[in-house]
Amino acid sequence: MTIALALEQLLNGIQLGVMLFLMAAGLTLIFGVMGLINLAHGSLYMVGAFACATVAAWTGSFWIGLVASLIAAAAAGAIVELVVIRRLYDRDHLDQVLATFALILMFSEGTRWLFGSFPLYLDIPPLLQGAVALPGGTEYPLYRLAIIAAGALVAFGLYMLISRTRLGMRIRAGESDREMIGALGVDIRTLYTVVFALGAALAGFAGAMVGAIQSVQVGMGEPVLILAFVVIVIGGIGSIKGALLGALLVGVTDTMGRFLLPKLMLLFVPPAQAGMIGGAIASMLIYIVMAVILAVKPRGLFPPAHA
Amino acid sequence: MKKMLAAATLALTLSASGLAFAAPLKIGMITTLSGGGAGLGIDTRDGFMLAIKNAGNKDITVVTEDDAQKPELAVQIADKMIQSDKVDILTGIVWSNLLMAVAPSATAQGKFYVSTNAAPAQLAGAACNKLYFNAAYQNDNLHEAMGQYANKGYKKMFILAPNYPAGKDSLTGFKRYYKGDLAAEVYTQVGQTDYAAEIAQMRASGADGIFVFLPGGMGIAFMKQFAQSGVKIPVMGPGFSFSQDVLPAIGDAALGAKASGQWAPDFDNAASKKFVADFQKEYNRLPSIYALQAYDAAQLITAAASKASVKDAAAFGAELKKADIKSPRGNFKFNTNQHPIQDIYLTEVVKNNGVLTNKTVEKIFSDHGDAYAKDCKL
Amino acid sequence: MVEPVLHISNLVKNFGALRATDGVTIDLRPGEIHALIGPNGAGKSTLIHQICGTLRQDSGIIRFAGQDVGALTVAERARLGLGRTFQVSSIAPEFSALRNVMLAVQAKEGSSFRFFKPVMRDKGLIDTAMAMLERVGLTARARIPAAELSHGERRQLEIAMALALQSKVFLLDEPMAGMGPEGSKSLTRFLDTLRKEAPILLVEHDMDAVFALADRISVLVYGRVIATGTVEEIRRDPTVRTAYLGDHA
Amino acid sequence: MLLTRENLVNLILALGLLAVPLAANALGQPFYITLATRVAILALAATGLNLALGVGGLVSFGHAAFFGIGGYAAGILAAHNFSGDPLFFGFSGTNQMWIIWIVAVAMAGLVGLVIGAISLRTSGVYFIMITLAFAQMVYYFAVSWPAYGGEDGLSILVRNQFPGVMTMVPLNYFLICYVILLLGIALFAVIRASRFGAALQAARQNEVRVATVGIQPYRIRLTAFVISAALTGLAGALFADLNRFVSPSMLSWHMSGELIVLIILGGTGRLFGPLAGAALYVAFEYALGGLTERWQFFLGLILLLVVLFARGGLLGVLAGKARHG
Repeated sequence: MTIALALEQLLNGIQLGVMLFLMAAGLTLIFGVMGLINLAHGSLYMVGAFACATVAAWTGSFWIGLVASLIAAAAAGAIVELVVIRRLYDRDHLDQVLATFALILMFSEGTRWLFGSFPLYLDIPPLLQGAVALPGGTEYPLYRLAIIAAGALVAFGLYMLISRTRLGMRIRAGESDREMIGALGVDIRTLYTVVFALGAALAGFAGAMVGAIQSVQVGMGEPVLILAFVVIVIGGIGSIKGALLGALLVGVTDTMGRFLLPKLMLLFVPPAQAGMIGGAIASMLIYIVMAVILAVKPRGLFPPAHA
Repeated sequence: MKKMLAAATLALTLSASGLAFAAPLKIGMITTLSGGGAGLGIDTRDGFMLAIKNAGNKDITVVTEDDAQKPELAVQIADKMIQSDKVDILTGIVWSNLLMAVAPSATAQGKFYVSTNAAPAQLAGAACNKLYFNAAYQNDNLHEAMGQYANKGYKKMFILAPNYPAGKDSLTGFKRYYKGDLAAEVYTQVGQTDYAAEIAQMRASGADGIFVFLPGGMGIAFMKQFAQSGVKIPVMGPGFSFSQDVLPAIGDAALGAKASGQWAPDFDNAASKKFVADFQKEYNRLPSIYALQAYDAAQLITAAASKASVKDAAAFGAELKKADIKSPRGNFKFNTNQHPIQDIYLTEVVKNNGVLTNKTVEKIFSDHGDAYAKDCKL
Repeated sequence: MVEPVLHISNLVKNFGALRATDGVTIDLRPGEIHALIGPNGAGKSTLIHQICGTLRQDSGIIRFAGQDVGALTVAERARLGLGRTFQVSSIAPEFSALRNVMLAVQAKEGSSFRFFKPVMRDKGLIDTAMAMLERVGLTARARIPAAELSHGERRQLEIAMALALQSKVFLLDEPMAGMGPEGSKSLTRFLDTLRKEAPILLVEHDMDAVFALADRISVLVYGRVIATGTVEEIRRDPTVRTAYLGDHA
Repeated sequence: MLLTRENLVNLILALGLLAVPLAANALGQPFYITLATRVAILALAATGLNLALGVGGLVSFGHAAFFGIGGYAAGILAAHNFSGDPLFFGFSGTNQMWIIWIVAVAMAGLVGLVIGAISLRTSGVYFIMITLAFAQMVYYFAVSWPAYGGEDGLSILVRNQFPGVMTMVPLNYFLICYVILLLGIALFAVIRASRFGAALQAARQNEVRVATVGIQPYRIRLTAFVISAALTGLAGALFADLNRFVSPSMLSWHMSGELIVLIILGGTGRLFGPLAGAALYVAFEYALGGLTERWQFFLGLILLLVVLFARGGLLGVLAGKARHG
């Protein structure tokens, strides 16, 4: 194992983490402000990817597709909030889990209804094609670097939004005291719709970005959704900072586990079994990490102070 | 959970040939029509129904239901088809794990099972059954062919598959024929969508060839990511990694990939040309290998049905085993374990009039059977 | 001098930079009502939380019934006989008043791991619980879901539960809060009889009740006890007058 | 027992579940017996979960783990019995259902003890998510572990045996499952009415109150979680024998979600809620599946409408609000 390979794997871990952050940020924001668990967040990710693939196919431009994914996911989010979600804020988590589970079924089958069962084609824009040289002599896909950059921008943008703007002030107020914000004269229903649409747009953005290097297909959101939940639970539900650090932790742990555990197993068993056993443990690794963290810190690494 | 597709319950008019042996035959098709793997099941159903339609035997009816890729649902549907619909033959399952849930108990209840795709090792070997036929291949075949192909010019292979039985069988099959060195043997998580870590290992491994078995969305994700990585090592895999159902989604990233297959749409024989033309006319798309396998399965059944009654299991089984059909694959006969003996070819992904498809390059195996037939006591 | 039932010495609790409990030392002697008063934010609730175990002190000692309970859980302290009521009534809202008290009775008997006998046919359990309800005057309301009881009735219910636990000490956190003048008066009379059962550490804002009931008073300001003494001593204490009572008197 | 409206509904449900397969048998439609068996088994699994979720307020999103462990206990014991390979200490499995049930209950309970001991340190959303994480761990383990089929699952070639009963006859197997379901529901009822049940319900309503009367909520909940896991594990063993097959899909998070769905559909915390929910769910699946290929869409829609507008589930609609003594 060379330094260059280790560096490349670290970058891969960070890139996976950034992608998870885009998902987790919306989830944790929605939970922080509205106290809602949204299992259907993965469906919004799927909506973003399908919108991007479809529009990119019509127009020939990934970038127009990307904009479309933001609009489509935000619109889908806003509609779902208006029709369904807002009836769930004063329900317990059980009802929220069930209702959003039902939404997953509807989104998945509905998407198949509209788009058919075959995966869609979505390619990386020409601008971001290819690989660039890294120090140490190895190459790294430009697009993955772009994902890292986009994730960093979104993280910064969210920070600015929440700490510097009027909307952000209302979000913070909503997080710390749901009754108070109503008393401040803020239209809380509109605020919730906006926050939900914002979270949805982030998920849609992630879906479009990732769709270009993965498979745009029905059900694509579910594995990511579970990882995103692991992220926000590790980070402390409601904390954007926790989501960012949790995402990076999960991304790097998962990548490094897949990379290193089979090698570690080589010390004990023959190669074919080392791959299998190492792979098996690697696939459980982040859940083990999550269980350990919650066993020690039952409310995650950065529990929001108010809750 | 019954998806009884009324539209798919076909009762077809007798064709002019008038050769049909007049005995009613009811076929139960269980396949994946919803969920992530629905593309494969839809091709299976369409290929199968095309052959049924062509046969024009009005005594044959087909009931089709969706298993949603869930084993327990497949079992439930099989129970219903056997107990309530009183089918004679079951078919259509795409996935090995679903097949293992359904086929042994179906044959134990005296029903035929003709597999259109899944072909786990057990059913080809010790657990083979006189009522179980496989019209596709044995799971290891296409991997074995790539192992054989890789012997020509590849000294150090990097091989990769998902960490589940079919993945392990795949790499075992590859290694059964490949004589060179292995740079690494890597197992990834089932359903994994990001392969950056594995691609980085490939880059660093010093391998001169890569063999991947990643069906469905996994393969799409891998190929797109691999194309962006700047790694220039040739990629090869079994046919279904680059089959017609995934090629449009992978796009140009698949160009040049080598694969093994018992058939490709460009086969130059009359049966194949007719199959491709009929399929395109009926469904307006190119058939995939799943469609072909199901098409042949239906041909086998209709051919046997024209000679014997399914109520006479011994006679019907004997007719099935004769495999008296014109397969688009060319050579096709059954081994002692009722799995195919057939030729296996090398194909390459090319662009033909703007459509990605597989071009046949050369023959790898002639009359290739499988490694498990010797364990089968039929 | 009689050995105190509850003895707290040099208790310290910090929340970040804020020292909420600053070296508090108080005790509770058999048979007395010891009132703890102080302005809002003085740290009275924080102190109660540490005594009953929902908060863990940073340093200091809590001795109760002859042993150091500072490291025990809420449930363990409760089983030793530390009974409490809450600032905001704490009951199982879906259960009837009777079932709430039955819960306390079964807890006292240490029998919550019995899986088979139905509680509603457990005559011993029901009779004991009804006796407790009778003592607080809730007999007529026994079958009403606790959520439907009035504010004062929930206070009485909480006290019935503390009685059922045969508590050696009652920690009463603002029992008069939210009660009308009539309610306060009758509750005051009731608490006066309660002291026969066990000594009471009473946190209360209602000065009429405090002066009517307390044998001793401790004044807590900014996490410190600035004075402890009889009602008369506290009334006369100049520091107390400036720091606290002055605002009221 | 008083003939309240709820008891009447319960009685009708119990008799209805018995009547369907008897009628199906008489009419020569054995498939409906299989369907009814499935209802009984899912209802038992959900009854187990209902003890934790409905009575104790512990929203476990990982009960598929116990369901699957019970299933694998049946599959593995049967596989060893079939092949004759010793499992441990020369014990080569069994095809006797009652031994399998004991093992399934013990294994699910043991794993429930470990998962519960860690998970119950958390609460609320964290509890939901950590139970999900543990179930995913078990799921991935089962997928990757090659010895018992991994992703392909494990077939039970011949259904396991029960003394004096031909288990392969659909009606017989239904009756076995039906009796166990009724016993499971009875156990649920007894536990809920007991002192333990009182403490468990009180801990759901007001954890602090329970602690301040001197009961450790953690121990009560952990015990309930283990019993709940064991019951669900027993259902898993029955499910494996119904399908004569186990696979990791029994462990998937969709399965956990479905178990929760059954409970809410029927009525959370209600004695016969899981049975009502399972019957309704299987009927929906069957009827919708017969009508349209898009049945999952409409299933989702119905679930959504139930959550939004029919709070209290089927029993809430039929028998009115839940009553507490």
